[in-house]
Amino acid sequence: MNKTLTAEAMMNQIPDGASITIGGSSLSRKPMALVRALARSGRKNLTLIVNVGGPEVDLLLGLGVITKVIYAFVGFEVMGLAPNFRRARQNSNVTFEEWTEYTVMAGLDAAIKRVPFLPTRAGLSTDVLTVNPSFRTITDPFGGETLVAVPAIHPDFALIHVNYADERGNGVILGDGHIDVLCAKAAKTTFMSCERILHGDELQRFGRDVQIMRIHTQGVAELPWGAHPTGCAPEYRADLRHMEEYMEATGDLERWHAYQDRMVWVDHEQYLDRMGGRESMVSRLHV
Amino acid sequence: MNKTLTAEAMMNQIPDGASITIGGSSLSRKPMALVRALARSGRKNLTLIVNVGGPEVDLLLGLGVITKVIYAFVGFEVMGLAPNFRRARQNSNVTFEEWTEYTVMAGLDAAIKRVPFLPTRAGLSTDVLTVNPSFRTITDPFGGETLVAVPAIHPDFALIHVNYADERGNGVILGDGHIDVLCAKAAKTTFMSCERILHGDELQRFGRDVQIMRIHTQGVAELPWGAHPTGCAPEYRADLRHMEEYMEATGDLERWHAYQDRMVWVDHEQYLDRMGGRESMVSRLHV
Amino acid sequence: MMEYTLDELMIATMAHQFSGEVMVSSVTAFGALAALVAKKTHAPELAVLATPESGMEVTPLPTLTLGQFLTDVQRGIPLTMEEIFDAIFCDLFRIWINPAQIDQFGNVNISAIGPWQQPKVALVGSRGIPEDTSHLSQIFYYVLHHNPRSVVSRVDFRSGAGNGPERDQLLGRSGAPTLLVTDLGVFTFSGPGGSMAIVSLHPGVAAEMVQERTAFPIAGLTDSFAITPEPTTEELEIIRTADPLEVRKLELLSGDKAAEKFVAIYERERQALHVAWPTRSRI
Amino acid sequence: MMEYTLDELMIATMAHQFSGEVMVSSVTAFGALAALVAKKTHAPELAVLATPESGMEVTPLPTLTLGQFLTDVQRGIPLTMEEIFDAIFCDLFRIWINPAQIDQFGNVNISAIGPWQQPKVALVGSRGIPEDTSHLSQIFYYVLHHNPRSVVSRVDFRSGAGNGPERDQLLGRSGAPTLLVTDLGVFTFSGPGGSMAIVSLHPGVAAEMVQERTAFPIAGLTDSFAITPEPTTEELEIIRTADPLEVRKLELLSGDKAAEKFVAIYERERQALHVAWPTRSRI
Repeated sequence: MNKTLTAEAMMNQIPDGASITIGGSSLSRKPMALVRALARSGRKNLTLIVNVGGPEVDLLLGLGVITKVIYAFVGFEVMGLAPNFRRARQNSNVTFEEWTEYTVMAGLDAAIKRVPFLPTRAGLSTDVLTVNPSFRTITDPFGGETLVAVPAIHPDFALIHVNYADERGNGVILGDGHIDVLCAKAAKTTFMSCERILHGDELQRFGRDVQIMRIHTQGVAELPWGAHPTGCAPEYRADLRHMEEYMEATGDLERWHAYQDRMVWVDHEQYLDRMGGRESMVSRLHV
Repeated sequence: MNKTLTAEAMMNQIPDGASITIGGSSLSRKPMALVRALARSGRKNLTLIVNVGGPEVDLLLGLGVITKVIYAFVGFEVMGLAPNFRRARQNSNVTFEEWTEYTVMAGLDAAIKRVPFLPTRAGLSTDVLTVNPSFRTITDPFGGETLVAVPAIHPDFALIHVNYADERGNGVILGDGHIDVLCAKAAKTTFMSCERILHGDELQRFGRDVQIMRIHTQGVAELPWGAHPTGCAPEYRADLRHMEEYMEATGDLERWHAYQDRMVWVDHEQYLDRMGGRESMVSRLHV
Repeated sequence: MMEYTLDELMIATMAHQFSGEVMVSSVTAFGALAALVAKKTHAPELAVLATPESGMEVTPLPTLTLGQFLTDVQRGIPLTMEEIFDAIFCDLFRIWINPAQIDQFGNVNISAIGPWQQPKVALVGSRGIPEDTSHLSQIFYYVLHHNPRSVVSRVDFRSGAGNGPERDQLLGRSGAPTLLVTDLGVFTFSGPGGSMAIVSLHPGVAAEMVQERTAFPIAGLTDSFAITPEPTTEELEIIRTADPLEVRKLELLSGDKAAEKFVAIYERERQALHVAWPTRSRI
Repeated sequence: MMEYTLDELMIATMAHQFSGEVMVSSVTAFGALAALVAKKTHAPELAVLATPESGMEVTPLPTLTLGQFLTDVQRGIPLTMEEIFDAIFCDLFRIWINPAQIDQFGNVNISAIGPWQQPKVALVGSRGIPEDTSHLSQIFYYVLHHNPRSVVSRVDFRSGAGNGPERDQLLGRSGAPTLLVTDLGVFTFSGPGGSMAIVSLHPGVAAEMVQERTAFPIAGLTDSFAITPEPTTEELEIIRTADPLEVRKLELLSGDKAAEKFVAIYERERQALHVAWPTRSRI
């Protein structure tokens, strides 16, 4: 049982119009190498589902391949607003659906638990309920309270990046788990990249850090630095200098195309070369 | 911040009529030393809430201090039926409410998530719904499906036994977690016994095996062999020879009183002496 | 052909049903060994568990008390109950369930003999069977003593949902009974109205004997049936190697013999564990 | 009395609000330092987090990128997002939230300036604020630049629920705004109809200045107010020791100065981490 695939082979399985949920959180452990492969694949009309989105949402919006985003947050944490997201929100045909952190989790969890909805108090008395047409309110059958019914979210695909994986598709996450486990379980097909592929016996020694169970994954790719420019604890931190460069590049069309040519329309090895190569990355980013 | 308490001091906080949820599973990691202390405390009219119950339910039923049991299962696994439970079910005034494994978890989780219910398909088309008056069926507001509404379970107290704890109330579980985390979070007050109390710094080195967070616990007691006669992985297995002795003792009133005198109406150190002392227990039960 | 016993025939038959990449419970010795045989022969993708709530990616060693210790000695991947139930809800879980009663429509009972409110014999409670029978696309049952008290016309209590209009309306085919293996034969629930039908009878078993030991008339009893394939040498070797103490035999024994074997296994199983799985260290 | 700066005054003031045994988020430098001051002085029971989704029982070192690395180097207890939200639902979580807008009834906004559908400025999205404002018994806000664009009459979008009839009906007092600390003073929402009222003004701040920089008339403005207590020497020492790179100052700076400091911190913070927390090994 060997589920290793190249990033390109994974993307070949994704059709136009697919819904894709992405793990990680803002500048932490986003599957950026897979996202760049998705960008290169030419797939379009995609729906993205994120909890705390960051550069992955911003990059794909900047490439014009997204028609809908479900999100609780999109931004660059200490770096501020995500420029392409901001532009698209203010002035584009992309459909945005604002959820909240727990309701995204609950929507994925409802899909996993095969129920059409999960109830919560989160969102009551806020405008999230006003602008988000997916939610309903329901009356609890016991005490008559008003609750929000969060509908199940059924992503076609999940993309996640983890520290270690084995060929069978088990994955070790050493830092924050974010919502990656929910993404992997809720999606019909889960593609996972990792810093390093380990032998199964070696992987199993990580105990409860083995958070992704192979029954939920369909493809694994070894892509060291696969989260860059976001961080991957406990190995490397977010590359804020590169994020500055990225943000500047979104400022006008010419710079944005130049950035794409240099950083997106290249394979992963070339990408790492453009970042100065692995040694330089170690010296700048290893913690 | 030191939450260490004797088992007796814990039980002094429990009033007659309290509802108590108990962790572990049948013959695995039941907080038996705490349960025996509860038995000695003289508290009565208690409600027990268990997922997979075992000797703890059986002992307390045999002592006549229980008025209601919420359970998905009560039994002794490979040893067969639990004799006092069987007797009480067939012929007593105790109220039994049969739930299922996931619905007990969902009921506790609903309490934690402060919603009056959680929906599920589990139980549909079974007689659990027929005999259990706590469940309602509801219509999903999206597609009109019929679902079971599992009401929140709000235990007054939780009793759990873990491998290690610190004085602050963080707890390490090395084997199966069973539903202990849910018990600890859902109960108003959680009392935890452990094989050994470690310094906080030492405890934190167990990483994700630290499953009980101190914000959910109100008391900690160091009670080595505190799960006996159930097992506590990875240290000691269930004492099936003692379980045989127990089951025989439930056969008539005289033997049952003798068993109580010998094994219940004694403090924990005496209990271990009656079991042949720690050295003998190590040689018979350590794995 | 090697000699074999009934337990081995049943376990091999049960093994043949497993396929695909799913978590497999090993809560009973029969279920554990069936999973292991399947994984080592035709279904290498199975993710075998140490006990239902414990570790994944283990080689089960049937035991009385050491199920979850396998997670530790084999460095199985620790699971939570939530993981298990998510796998059930996602239809990525398989288990051989051993009910006290099963009826002609595949309803099963582990809760009570007689009326639930005032049972003649209170059993254990429905445990997680309702979850299985509302979510899994394959549900497997086995019964060790096929007789009119275990294979009944109508269960006294539905711990698990069989076929019928209520299921059709509320659950569709999700969680419907797939197969029953008993000491007499192999059965489906594809007869009229989702009723029990014979797939094969074990070597030497006559259709009349099955009818005699069944509390309701079996549909199509006069048809000719296949004979259950005998276990292969490979299957027998896997079973015997993995279960040197013969925990599997316990389920078929009773009385003094069972008690004796029980004690013998209990006293020896720690040693067997350490022989089979010398301790490795964690990272 | 040691000299202090506005950031230190605000952090000490924020610290005074923490009490009890609750998880405390350290998502911003101000919040992290406030939690740390409280834990080291009057509230030792606090369970301080490395970042909201990461480890518990840590000493936060305010950083730009290393929040979750603290879990590793300090052997914090790793948490899941589920743990965090369970703590919120159980009212065992506290956080200082820094909204883009807060209004007279304590509604807050981090989603959009202008109409949500066609924003003038799209912000980040409500994140977990709706969860906080429907479950926590204490909700703390801070605003670094108190002015009519941040302390507004009515937020453009309610990311978090303030006071009013809708809250009363749907949520009761659960998640109601407790306190607001700004660069000018300390405020509650205990005025008429749950509106903003002054608790204290920072040293040197006049009530008129507060009114000028607030987009709505403040109730009881002509009353006499307390002056916010100045930070103690102990508090200042805790803040400065824990934040040697002065990450806290970043939130108040802008333009070239901010950019310069930002780079300086980013280049030096790995070293600061390793000096403060030499690596220990896991079991």
